[in-house]
Amino acid sequence: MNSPAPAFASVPSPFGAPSGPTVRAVHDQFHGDLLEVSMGPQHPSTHGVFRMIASLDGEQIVKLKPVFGYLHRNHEKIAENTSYLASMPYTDRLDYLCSMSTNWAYALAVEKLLGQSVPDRAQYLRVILAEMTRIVNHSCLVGFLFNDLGTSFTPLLYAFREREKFIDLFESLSGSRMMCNYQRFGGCRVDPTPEWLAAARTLIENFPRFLDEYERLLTGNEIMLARTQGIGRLDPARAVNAGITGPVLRASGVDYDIRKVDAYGFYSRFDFRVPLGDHGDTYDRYMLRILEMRESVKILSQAFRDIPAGPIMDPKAKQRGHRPKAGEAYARIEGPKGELGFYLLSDGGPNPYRYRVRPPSLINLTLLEEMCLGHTIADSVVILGSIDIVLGEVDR
Amino acid sequence: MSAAADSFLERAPLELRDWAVQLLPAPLQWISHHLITIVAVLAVFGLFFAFTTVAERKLLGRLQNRLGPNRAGLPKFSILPWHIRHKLFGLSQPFADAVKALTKEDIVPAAADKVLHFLAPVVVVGFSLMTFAVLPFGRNLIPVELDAALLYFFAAGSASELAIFMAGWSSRNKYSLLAAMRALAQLISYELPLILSVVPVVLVASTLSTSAIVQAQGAWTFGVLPHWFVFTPWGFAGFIIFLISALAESNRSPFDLPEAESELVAGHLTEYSGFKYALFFMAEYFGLTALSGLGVTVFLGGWQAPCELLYWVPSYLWFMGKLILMIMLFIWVRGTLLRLRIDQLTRLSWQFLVPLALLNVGNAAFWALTAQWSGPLQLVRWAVSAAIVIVPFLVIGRSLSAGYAPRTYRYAP
Amino acid sequence: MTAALLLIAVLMLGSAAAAMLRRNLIHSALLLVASWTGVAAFYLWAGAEFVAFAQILVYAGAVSMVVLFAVLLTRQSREADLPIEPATVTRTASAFAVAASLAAVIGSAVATARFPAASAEAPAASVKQIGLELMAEHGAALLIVGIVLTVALIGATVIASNDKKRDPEDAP
Amino acid sequence: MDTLEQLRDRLATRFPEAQVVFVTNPGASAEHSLLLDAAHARDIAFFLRDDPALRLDYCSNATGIDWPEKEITDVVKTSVPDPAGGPAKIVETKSVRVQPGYLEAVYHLFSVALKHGPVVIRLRTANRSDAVTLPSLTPVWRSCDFQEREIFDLFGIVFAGHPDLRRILMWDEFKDHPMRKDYVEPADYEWEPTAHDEVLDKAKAFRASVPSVAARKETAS
Amino acid sequence: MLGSGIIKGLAVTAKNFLGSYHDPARMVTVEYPEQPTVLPEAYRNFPFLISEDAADPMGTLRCVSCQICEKECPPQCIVIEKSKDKKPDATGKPQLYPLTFNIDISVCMSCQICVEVCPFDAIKMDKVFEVAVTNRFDGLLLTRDQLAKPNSYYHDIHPAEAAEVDERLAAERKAAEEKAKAAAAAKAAAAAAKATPTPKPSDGPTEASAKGGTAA
Repeated sequence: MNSPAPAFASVPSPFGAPSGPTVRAVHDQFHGDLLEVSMGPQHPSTHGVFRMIASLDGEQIVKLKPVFGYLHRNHEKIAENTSYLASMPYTDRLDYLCSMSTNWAYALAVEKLLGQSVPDRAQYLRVILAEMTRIVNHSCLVGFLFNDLGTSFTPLLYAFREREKFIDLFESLSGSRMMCNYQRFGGCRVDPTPEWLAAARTLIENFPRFLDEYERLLTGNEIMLARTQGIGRLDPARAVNAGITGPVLRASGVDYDIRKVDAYGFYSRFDFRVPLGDHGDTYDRYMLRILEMRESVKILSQAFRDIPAGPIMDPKAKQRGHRPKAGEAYARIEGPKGELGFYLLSDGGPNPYRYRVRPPSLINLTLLEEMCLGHTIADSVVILGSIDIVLGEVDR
Repeated sequence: MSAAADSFLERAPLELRDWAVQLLPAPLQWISHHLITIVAVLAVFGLFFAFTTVAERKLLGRLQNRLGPNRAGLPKFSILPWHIRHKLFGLSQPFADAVKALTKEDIVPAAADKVLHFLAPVVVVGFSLMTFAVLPFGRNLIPVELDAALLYFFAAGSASELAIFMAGWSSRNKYSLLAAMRALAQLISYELPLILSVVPVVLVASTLSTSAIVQAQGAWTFGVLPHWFVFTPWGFAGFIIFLISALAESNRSPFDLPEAESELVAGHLTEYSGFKYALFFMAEYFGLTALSGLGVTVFLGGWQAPCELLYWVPSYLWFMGKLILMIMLFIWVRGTLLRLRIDQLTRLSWQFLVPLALLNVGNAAFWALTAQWSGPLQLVRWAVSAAIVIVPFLVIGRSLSAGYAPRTYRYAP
Repeated sequence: MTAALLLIAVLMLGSAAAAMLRRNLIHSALLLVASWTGVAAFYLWAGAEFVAFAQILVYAGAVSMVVLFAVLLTRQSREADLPIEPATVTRTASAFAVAASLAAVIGSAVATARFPAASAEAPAASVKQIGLELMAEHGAALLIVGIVLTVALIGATVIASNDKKRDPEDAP
Repeated sequence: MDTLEQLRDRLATRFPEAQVVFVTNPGASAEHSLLLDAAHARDIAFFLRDDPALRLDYCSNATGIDWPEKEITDVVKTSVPDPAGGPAKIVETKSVRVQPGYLEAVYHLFSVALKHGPVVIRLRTANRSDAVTLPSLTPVWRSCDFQEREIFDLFGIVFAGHPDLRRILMWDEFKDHPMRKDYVEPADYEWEPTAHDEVLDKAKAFRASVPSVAARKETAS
Repeated sequence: MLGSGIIKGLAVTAKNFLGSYHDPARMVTVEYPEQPTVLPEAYRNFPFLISEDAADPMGTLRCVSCQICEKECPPQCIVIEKSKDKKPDATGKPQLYPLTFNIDISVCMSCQICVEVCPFDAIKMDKVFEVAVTNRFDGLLLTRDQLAKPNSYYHDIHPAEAAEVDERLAAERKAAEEKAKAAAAAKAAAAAAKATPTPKPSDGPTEASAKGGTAA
C-alpha cells in the first residue's frame, strides 16, 4: 500500500527556502505538478506548534516532511546547569499532559544512579498515579482524535469532563492540576489523606461507565469506521526497527509493554493484560487506548485495595544537595505515549554531567511519512492525531 | 375539513393584509399586496435565522454538558428594571453577533476579482431567500401560488452552487479554490438524491404545487393517525434520503467539508470577512430553513394538524412547530456525527442514495397503482411496499460497508 | 408589457455580447449564465412557468457547472495565454459569409412562420397537460435525447480519465 | 543473554581486527558498555541485530556526550631510597597531561523478540574539532534517524551514511552546537521582562551596543 | 444494519442533553465570577513570606535570609539582600533579616521547591490567582512588603498544614527552651558548686574556681 517515496532530486529542499507562501506549486518528474501545502505550525489540528510540509497530487499525499523545533528550549542544557532536585519541576513541562509519570521516570533514573531504595507505600502511590495519568492522557487523546475527525467538540468535552475529575484529584494531592512536581528521589512528597483515597476509589469504580457510554457513542459509528479503518497502516517489523513504542506499537500486534518486560516499580504485583491489535491502523490505535484505560482501571482497583500504610519517603533519602558517585544510569518507564527514558551521567558534581530524555513522541513520528503516503490530507490529520504527540516532549 | 376551522387566529394575518391593502389607492394595491407578503416573510425568517444561531449554540452546549451563551443581555439603559439581575438567557446574542458582523473590517484581497468577490454573497443570499416564495406556511398563507412550485424551489436552490464557485474563484487563493471545487462536487452529487427523494411525493400527489401536496395529506384515519406521506414505507425512505441530502446541500455536519477546519481552514470563505462573511453565514441558515420547510411541507404534512381534535389550532403554528423540530434534528446530528471524507461522501451519494431513491420512485408508482386495494389486500400492499424499501437498503448497505466492522481484540499471553 | 420585454431582450443580448468580448474566460462563462437566465425571464414573461423553471434548473444550475469545470480543468482560464490571432482578410471574409447565411436561414423561418394574433391569451397549460403531452406524443424524442446525453457524458469521462498518463509503478 | 564480558569475547572472535573495549560503569546501576571502533561499528551493529542469540532489534536511545580537553594531574608516588641508609622517602611527582577531548555517541539496544535488557555501545570521534564523523547506525535501526539528527544538531557529530542529515531542532542557518560544554550563548538579550543582576548587566551591555535598541530606549524613557 | 452505530451515538448525545438539565454530574459549567471556584486545600500558587503578627509585618518576618531558597530555586527568580544588623526573632535569638526579598512572579513557576527546602518555614505557597497587573515590568516583581503576610492568613488558606507547622515550631521552641533551661540549670549548678567552697579559708577559692571553671 505505501510504496517507498521515489527520490526527488529535482525538488529543492523546502527548508532552505525562506518562509515563502505557505502554498506553492512544485514540479517533480514523477507526478507532474504538485501542490506543496505547509500544514502548521499554526494549524488547528496539529496539536501544538508542529509543521508538516505535504506535497499533494490533487488530494493524495506524495511527500510529507515533518518540521520540529518551534518549541525547543534546550531542556537538557538547563538540566545540566541546575541541581538534580531543581530539574524535577522542569520534567513536568516535558509532556505536560502526564507530569506524574514523567516525574516517576526521572526519579527512577536518579534512584538508579544513587542506588536509592523506595518504601512500599511510595511504590504503590507511584503505580496509582502513573495509571491515573495514563487514563488522563488516553482520554485526552481519544477526545482530540475525534476533533480531528470533525465532530464539533462533543466527544472531546465528554472526555474532558471525566479527565477533569482526575485532575482535581491531582490538584488536591500535589497542589497543581498539571504541574504536579510530586515525586522525590526515594519516595513521594505528600501522603494522601484517607478521604483522597476514598474519593479516588469511587471515581475509579464508575469510570468504566463513562467508557461504555463513550464506546456506544463512537466505536460502532459507521462514519468513524469508514474514516479510520485501513488508514495509516503500520507494519510490525518496520515499527520495531523504527523504535516506535507504546500503544502505537502494540496496535501493530507487537507484544512489548515495559511494565511487563522490565516489571519496574510494583507492577509485578498486579495482574493486568496487555491488549494487542492486528491491523495496525488508526482504528486499532484508538481501540487500544480504550482497552488500556480499562486495564488501568483494573490495576488501580487492585492498588487501592491493598495499599499498605507506612512512610512515603525513605528515611535515609536527603532532600537536596545530591552528589551521586561518578557513573551513568538509563531508566525507562511505559509512559502513556511509549517508552519514556532518562539517561543520566554523573561526574560526582551537584549537577548531572549529561542529562538526556528519550522522547517517545518524537521517535513515534519516524514513520509518519510512510503511514501518510497515498492517503488524502484529511487522513494525514487523523493519522497524526492517532500517534499522540505532545510538542513539549518532541521539541524539549 | 370542517368550515368551523377558520377561527379568528387562523384568518388574522390574511385579514390584516387585506385591510392594509384596501387602504391604498387601486393601482398600488397589487404592489402593496405582494410587498407586505415579502416584508412579512423576510421579517419572520430573518428573526428565525437570528434565533436559530442562538438555539444552535445553546443546544450544542447542552449536548456537550455546558451552558450555551448566556451573557449577552439587553443594553444597560433598557427600561426593564429587573434586567440588571436577569440576563435574558443570552437571547440578545444574535443582535450582538449582528453588530459585530457589521462593524468588523471587510478585507478584500488585493489580487481578488473585485466584482465577483462582491457579487458572490449577494447571489447566494438572493437565491436562498427566493426559495421561501413557495412554502405554504398556513392554510392559505402561501406567498406565491405556483403551479410548478417544487420545480421553482429546486431551480432557485441550485443557483447557490454558482455563488460558491464565484466565491472560491474570486478569492485568488489556492485553498479556497480547492475547497470550492470540493464543495461543488458535494453539492452536485447530492442534488440528484434530493430531487429524486421528492419525486415519489409528486407521483402520488400527482401535482407539483406545494399547497396541493399539503391538501393531499389532509385526512386522518380513526381521527388520530394523520395521512402524512412520512407514515408510508416509501414516504419514510424518501424522508430519510431527503434528510441526508438536505444535510449535504446546506453543508452541515457530516458533510461540512468545505468549512472543515482540520483541512482547508475555512474553505471558499477564507478570504471573506466582516459583513460579507455574515451574509454567507446567513445564506447557509436560510438554505437550511428552506430545505427543512420543504421537508415539512412534502413529508410531514405542512400545516396539517397531527390529529382531528387539535384542528382548531392555527395552521401556521403547526408549520412552525414542525420546522423547529426539523432544525433541532439538524443541530442534534451536528453535535454527534463525524465528518465524511470527500471520496466517501460522493461514493455514499452515487452508490447508495441515488439507487435507493430510484427504487423509491418505483415503490411510489406501485403504491399509486394499487391505490384502490382494500381489506386484506391493504396489508399485502403495505408489506410489498415495505419490502421494496428494506431489502435493497440491506443489500446495498452491506456492499457499502463491506470490510468495515467493529473488531474484537486479543491480549498478550 | 412591451417595456418588460425590451428590458429582458436588452439584458439577454447585452450579456451574450459581453460574454464574447471579455478576455477573462471565467467572466465570459458567468455572463453566458446571465444570458441563459435572461431566456428564462423571457419564458416567464410569456407565462410558461414550467419551461422557465426547467430552464433555470437545467442551464443556470447544471450546464453552467459543466462549462466552468471544463474551463478550470483544462487550465485555460488565465488571461495571459489566450492566443488572439490578427484578423487577416480571409478570416474576416469567411466570418461575414457565415453570418450572412445564418441571417438568411433565420429570416426565412421568421417570415414563413404564422404568429397567432398577439392579443390571444396564452394557453394556461397546467403541468399535468405538459407531462401528458411530453410522455405521450414526444416520449420517443425524450428517450433519444436521454440516451444521447448519457453517451456524451460517458464519452467525456472516458476521454478525460486517460488523458492524465500516470506511470503504473507509482500508483499508491 | 550472556553477560557483557561473554558478548565482548564473542565479538572479539567474530571480528578479530575490531577493537572492542569494555567500559566499566562505576555507578550503582552497573550498566557497563562496549566501546566499538568507528571502522567496524556498522558491521558489529548488523551482527548484534541479526544474531539469533542476541536479536537486539530495537535501538531505544541514541545520544551524544561532549568530553572537552581535561588536564589530568596524576600523582606518581615513588619511594626514593635515602642515600644515607635512613627510611625511604615517598616523593610525589605531579605530572600534568592533557587528555584529548572527543565527542561520544551512546546507543542503548534492547531486544523486543527475546525481551532482554540493555546492551550499551559507545562510539567515539577522534577529536572535537575537525575529525567528528562517525558511521551512522540508521541503516541498521531506523529509530536512530531523528536521534542522530539531533546529535548532529546539538553536538556536531557528523554521521556518515545518514539518509537525511539536517538540523532537527535549531533552524538551518544556526551555526554553533548548543549542547557542547564550551558553547557561548548569543548575547542578544534585547528583551528580558524583569532582568536582575548578571542578566541585567548583559541586557544593559546589549542595549548599548545595538543602535536601534538604544534609540528606542531614549524615546521610551 | 447500516446506521445502527449512528443511531446509538445519537441516543447517547440525547441522554447527555436531557441529563444536563437534572443530573449535576453532567452539568459541569461553573459560572466563574458569580459562583466562586472551590480550590482544594493543597492548591498552591505564588509564594509569600510569613510574619509572626499582623501588626508589624516587616518587624516579625520569620525569614532569616539564609538564601537557601535563592540557590535552590530552579528558575532563579528570588533575590535576597541580607541585613547588616541583627534583630531578635520570635524566640528572642538575634537573627539576620532580609533587607530586600524580591520574587519575580513572571518567572516563578510556583513549583514550591523553596517551601520544601526552607529550614525556618518562613516561605509558604499562597492560593491567590487573581494577580493581573497593568505594568508587566514592575508590577510582577513582588517586593518584601507585598510578600509578607501574617501567620493568621496562613491559617486561613492552608488550615491543616498551618496547624501542623505551628505544632512543630512550638515543639521545637519548647525543646529549645528545655535545652536552654537545662544548660542554664547546669551552669547554675556549676556556679553553685563554685559558690559553696567560698566559706573555706580565703586562699582556697583560686584553685577551686580554676577547677570549677573547667568543670562547667
